[in-house]
Amino acid sequence: MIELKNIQKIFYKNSSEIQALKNINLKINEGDIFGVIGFSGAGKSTLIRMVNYLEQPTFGEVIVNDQNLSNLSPQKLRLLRKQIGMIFQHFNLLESKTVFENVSIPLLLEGTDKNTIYTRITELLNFVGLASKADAYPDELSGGQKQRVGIARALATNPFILLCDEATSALDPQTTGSILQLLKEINKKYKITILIITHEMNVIREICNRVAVMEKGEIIEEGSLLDIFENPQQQTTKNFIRTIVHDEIPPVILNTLDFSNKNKLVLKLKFIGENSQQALLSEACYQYSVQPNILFANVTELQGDILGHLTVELNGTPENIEKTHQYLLQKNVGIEVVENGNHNNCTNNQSDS
Amino acid sequence: MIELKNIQKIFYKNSSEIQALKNINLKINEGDIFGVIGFSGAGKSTLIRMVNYLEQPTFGEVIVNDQNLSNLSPQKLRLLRKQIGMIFQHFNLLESKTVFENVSIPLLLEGTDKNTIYTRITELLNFVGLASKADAYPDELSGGQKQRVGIARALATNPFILLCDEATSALDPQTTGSILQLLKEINKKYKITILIITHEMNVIREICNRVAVMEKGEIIEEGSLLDIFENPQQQTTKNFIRTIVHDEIPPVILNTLDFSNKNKLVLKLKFIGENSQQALLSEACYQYSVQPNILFANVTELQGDILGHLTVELNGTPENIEKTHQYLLQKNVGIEVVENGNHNNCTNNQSDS
Amino acid sequence: MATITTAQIIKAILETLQMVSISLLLGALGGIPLGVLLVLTKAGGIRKNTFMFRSLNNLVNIVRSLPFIILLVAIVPFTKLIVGTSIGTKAAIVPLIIYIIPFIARLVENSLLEVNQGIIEAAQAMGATTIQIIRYFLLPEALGSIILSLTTATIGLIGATAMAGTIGGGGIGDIAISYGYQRFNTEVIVFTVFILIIFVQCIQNFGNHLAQKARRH
Amino acid sequence: MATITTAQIIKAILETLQMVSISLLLGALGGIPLGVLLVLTKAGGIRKNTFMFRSLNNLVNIVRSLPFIILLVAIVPFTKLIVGTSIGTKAAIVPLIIYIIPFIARLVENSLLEVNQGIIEAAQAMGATTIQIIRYFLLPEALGSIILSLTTATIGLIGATAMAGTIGGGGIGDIAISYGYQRFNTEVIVFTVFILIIFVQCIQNFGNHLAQKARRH
Amino acid sequence: AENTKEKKEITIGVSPGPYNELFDKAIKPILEKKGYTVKSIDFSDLLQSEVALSEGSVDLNVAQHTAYADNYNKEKGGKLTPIVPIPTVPAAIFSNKYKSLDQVAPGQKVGIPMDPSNAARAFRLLAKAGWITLNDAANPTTLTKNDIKDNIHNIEIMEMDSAQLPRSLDDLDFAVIPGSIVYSAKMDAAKGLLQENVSRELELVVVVDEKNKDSQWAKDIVAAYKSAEFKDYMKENNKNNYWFIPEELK
Ligand SMILES: Nc1ncnc2c1ncn2[C@@H]1O[C@H](COP(=O)(O)OP(=O)(O)OP(=O)(O)O)[C@@H](O)[C@H]1O
Ligand SMILES: Nc1ncnc2c1ncn2[C@@H]1O[C@H](COP(=O)(O)OP(=O)(O)OP(=O)(O)O)[C@@H](O)[C@H]1O
Ligand code: MET
Ligand SMILES: [Mg+2]
Ligand SMILES: [Mg+2]
Repeated sequence: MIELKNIQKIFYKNSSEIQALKNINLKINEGDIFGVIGFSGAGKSTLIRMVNYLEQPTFGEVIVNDQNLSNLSPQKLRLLRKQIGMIFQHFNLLESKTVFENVSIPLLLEGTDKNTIYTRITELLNFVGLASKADAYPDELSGGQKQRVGIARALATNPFILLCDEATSALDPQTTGSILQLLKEINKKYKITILIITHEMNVIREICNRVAVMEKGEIIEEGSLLDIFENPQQQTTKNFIRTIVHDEIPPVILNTLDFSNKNKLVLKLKFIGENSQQALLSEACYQYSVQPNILFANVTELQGDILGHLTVELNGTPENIEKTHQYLLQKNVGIEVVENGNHNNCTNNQSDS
Repeated sequence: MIELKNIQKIFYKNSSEIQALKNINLKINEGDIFGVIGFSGAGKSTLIRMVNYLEQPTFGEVIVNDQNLSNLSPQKLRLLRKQIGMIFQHFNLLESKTVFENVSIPLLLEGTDKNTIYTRITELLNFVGLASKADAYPDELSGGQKQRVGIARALATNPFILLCDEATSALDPQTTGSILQLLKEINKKYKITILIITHEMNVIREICNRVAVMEKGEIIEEGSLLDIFENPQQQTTKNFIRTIVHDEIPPVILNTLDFSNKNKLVLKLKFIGENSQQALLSEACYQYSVQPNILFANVTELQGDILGHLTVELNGTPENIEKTHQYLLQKNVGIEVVENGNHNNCTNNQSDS
Repeated sequence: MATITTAQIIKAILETLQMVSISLLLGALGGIPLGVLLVLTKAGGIRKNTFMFRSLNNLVNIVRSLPFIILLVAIVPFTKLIVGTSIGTKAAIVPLIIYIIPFIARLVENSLLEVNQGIIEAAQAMGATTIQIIRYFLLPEALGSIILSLTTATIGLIGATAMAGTIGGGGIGDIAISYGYQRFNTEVIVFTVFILIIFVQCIQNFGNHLAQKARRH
Repeated sequence: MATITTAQIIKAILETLQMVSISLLLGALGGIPLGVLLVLTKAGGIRKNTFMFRSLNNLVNIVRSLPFIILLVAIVPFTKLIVGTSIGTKAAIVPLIIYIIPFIARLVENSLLEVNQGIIEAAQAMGATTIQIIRYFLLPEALGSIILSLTTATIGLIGATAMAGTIGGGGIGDIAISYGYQRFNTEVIVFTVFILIIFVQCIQNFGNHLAQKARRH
Repeated sequence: AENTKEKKEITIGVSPGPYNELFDKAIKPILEKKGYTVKSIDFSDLLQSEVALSEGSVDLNVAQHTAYADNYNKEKGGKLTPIVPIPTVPAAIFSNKYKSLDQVAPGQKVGIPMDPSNAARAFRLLAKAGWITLNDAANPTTLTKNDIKDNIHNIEIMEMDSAQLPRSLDDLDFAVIPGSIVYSAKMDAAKGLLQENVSRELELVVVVDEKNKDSQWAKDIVAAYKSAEFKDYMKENNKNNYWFIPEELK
């Protein structure tokens, strides 16, 4: 459906160059809801703008629907773009038109008749919760309301590819939730392909089936939602996931622990999928007379899959503790022993780009 | 420090009225980091713009630093504004100026000398991770980079009130984290008062000491961070908190439970503060020979306080289960019995405004 | 007013109205598209075309270089072709149009350049044709500014009609010059200037009002 | 070129340069502040002042209503006060300035109205004084557009200098009219128009270039 | 404006100045008595009036001398024909500062009309005053600054709009002002320091297109200027010899 091959993008400025994208290779299949995360300035917007050729690659090829965009005549490109909806990071609404008119523009361009437009736009505005603002102008809207106008506009023509550049960044979680729900529905119903740029891992978690992580113009990691959440390889990816999957014990708890006591052991357990729902921990403790104290816990649902992180302090004799440890290991529970100082605090990787 | 008294704001449009704020009363103390959350269109931006009088109330009084803004001469208002930094939801950067120039404008207005400006701006740009973009123009920046310019600009003059309208909405969690860290530091160091509008509960959680929740132009709930997180009163507040404190069992788990079995009981436990660090659950279970199965768990840190939610299935005889239940109650653990169907799924309250 | 009659004044007012309205209308019909073309074909425009831009830009410059009276003479054959004569009110309209087109084009060019680039991108992302981009995006977004530009052009036209007397075009400005200035009649000057001020005042206020409406919706 | 000499041409070029440059400079010094004032005092402006706005607006309208030649005569006492004489190149500059100020004011007004309202808010939130808002926010943000407006005004001035001949102001435009047009000398017309085209071409291209730089930084 | 026998409507190209007023006051009534109606079109620029005449949009004008018509015919290939000379107001040198031509001094500013026919007359008047000499080869009807051989008093000659001359007289030392402007500006013609000689080719004439010169209406206009009625009118209205009356009309 969408394929980026060896994409490079360089912005030239006077004498200097800014390499916004480096050697990007990416394939997005039909019906995917593909999420891209990355630090601010990583090149996400630049990447998404390649797909409808608003930005042309300095090097490399963009293939959409088996068509190489660089070979396309302007007219063909236009026809293709008509089938690609885009939600812009900065909304790009027409200040001179009402909400209703803004949303109806894509339909006007196609020559859709008035009645059809009216029905369709009314439905869309109702959906994004802006029916009462149909006659308002953009400068009378709140930030989130503007963003919702942008969303409605992108959906107006039932595109079969939808590009969302931070489409919900200005929205509260509930509104975000309902928008994502909608996207999921139209993705299922019409098999449309969705590319989502976001920095909110919750958005990724709720809707994406595949994820790519960008850093400094490169895709540093890519995979299915579960892959990425369960086994993040790169530090950046781990940091992103940590924002919603809290597997690190906060210092305030860590500081109360006594690591020198041989009768205590702190374990970080990771349960995935089915073993998350067995009473594994209590079975083990019961069996070896060890008393577990749950220090920290997080269970995350990933579109039907369960990912659990549990930090427990085992209290008992050193032998029994060891036996419990072994038992859990056998049961395929991911285990990490927490020792004094091994606690990696979420490093603030600050991007300078 | 900041007091809003009986504020009403009505936008008149042709014949119709839009009541953006209704009867707002709010007091923010010196040194507070005050968070305001609410749905898109709730009136948050309108509220924050009252504080520096960019928007004048239709009715009511705004008092900042013991000065009633409606009585202030334009010159006094200007002097006051100089001490109030503002980060705008839409950044409002000068397109014709570089990043460096944009950030230095507030200092230029005060007639600060070139060298001081250079030192201060360099420090700020380093801080927000934009040192390498000092000479770039806004249209060469990514969304998050623009936002960081806005942040640096608001901080340039060391204001003693800082107004942040969705100051981190375009930033990835790491960058957000480091910005919030900075705000916290300057809040401590200079006792500056910060008013933060956001829809990200994580921001509230990480930095605010007090929180107000807005809905349809009204403040529907207000309190300290812990109050709000532990005992949300309004449904809207609960929904917001639920976005980071996952205390609801996802349907995928709920569906596997057998509520008709008398030997099983599903409890939703809430641990607050110190009892979260005691092995209460295992003690109870051990004592009454009940086997706990942890179904879902979430522990949230609130600036040093721990709030734990644990959903467990207790397996044992009905009597023992009941005893365990009682024991936990005695230990001041918050308990809710989960029964078939009592599971309230996060309702998508969609705002139509 | 010793030397002019009421009938003369009324006739002159009608002539001015005729010259201004027709040349504004046709000048806008020519100037707006020309301004649009300049913006489209410019470096950074959505239909960048250096050759076309240079040609149009030079054409505009050349016409704008000509003092009105020279322009008037230079296009006499063209004027005769169009209106059958080279004198009178009708004949004055032709050079007025030619004079105002490049002026409007420049003002419109300036107005259009202020349109937010993001909106053009949105248009392109929707697959809009160039015509659609102009019709649905560029022009509506620049409307307030274009209205003010046309107001400025209209008042410029009133100034230019004063020179229409040269070829017997008549009009209030011509009365001011030939009956007031050339015949040393201060009363006539004051009176005609008064009429002109009222004209200009109405046009400017009307333009301001429309522009305000377009900007504030 | 039977009837004109090289010396005459050179003198005329210098006269045109002198008239255009001085009246542009002083016209901009008058017109830009006037345009700024119009925007500030307008309804919705940051220093809304209906009385002031109406007065300035009317003043601009009145001056713009006057045909150049009438303006020239009307301000003779003022001209004499300023330059000591009412004839010659210097004396022509005074009415040229008066003529161009309101024109520049209107164009600048239009340019400033396009400045994003959010930026003015940012300025106010910083506690900027009105002067600072103008200096650090309004003018820099509108710079590209203002440059194009001044370019348009400059070319308008060249057209107006052709009328400076009336009071012995001289200049290329005057040569084109009195030695070319009125003495039936096509060669002179072509030659002087050619010089004017080069003038206009240079000014427009220079203006475009500066504006492009200001817009694209 | 067809040349038909029944043509009873005459269109005159009007230029500001006394000639058209004389026509309106004295000739038009005579023509109207003969059953003509007279329409007029205003021109502020004589040259465009000529074009209109050639084109047939107007039938006649009364604002030029033979020299100007000849020059126009030569340059533009027109066929303008004078049919009768008419009373003419001579140009003269005026000054608000000086009482005599002798007070001329180097560097003084002398204003002259910038339109070619009046300019040529001005140069000849300046030569008559003895302030300049002209090149022998110069065509006396198309003189320009460049035809000056010797600027004896080193005066600065400023060409300007003729209607400006009375208005600028305070700033000028001397000015050559055409009679029509003297008339319009209501100046006292008697205050002229030196009048031009109205030579044959400087006498104002009624001009029509050649094809109309024998038409009945053209003959009637000539007749009107030569009529006794007009002679009486001139006697009434030429008290201080403001008008120069050509031989034919005496
Ligand atoms: N027109 C341009 N000229 C120069 N540099 C640019 C331009 N556009 C983008 N860049 C640079 O390219 C890099 C990538 O920008 P991009 O907008 O793709 O980032 P992003 O990942 O979308 O960030 P954000 O999350 O903040 O929106 C940034 O460093 C940015 O400064
Ligand atoms: N200038 C205006 N004219 C008319 N209505 C307005 C105007 N400004 C804001 N409103 C309306 O007032 C309400 C509150 O807007 P406000 O911008 O305060 O919302 P918000 O809480 O900041 O929302 P968001 O989170 O989406 O930014 C909205 O319904 C909005 O449409
Ligand atoms: N520490 C408690 C227990 O094990 C659980 C608190 S929830 C983190 O019972
Ligand atoms: Mg981006
Ligand atoms: Mg807001």
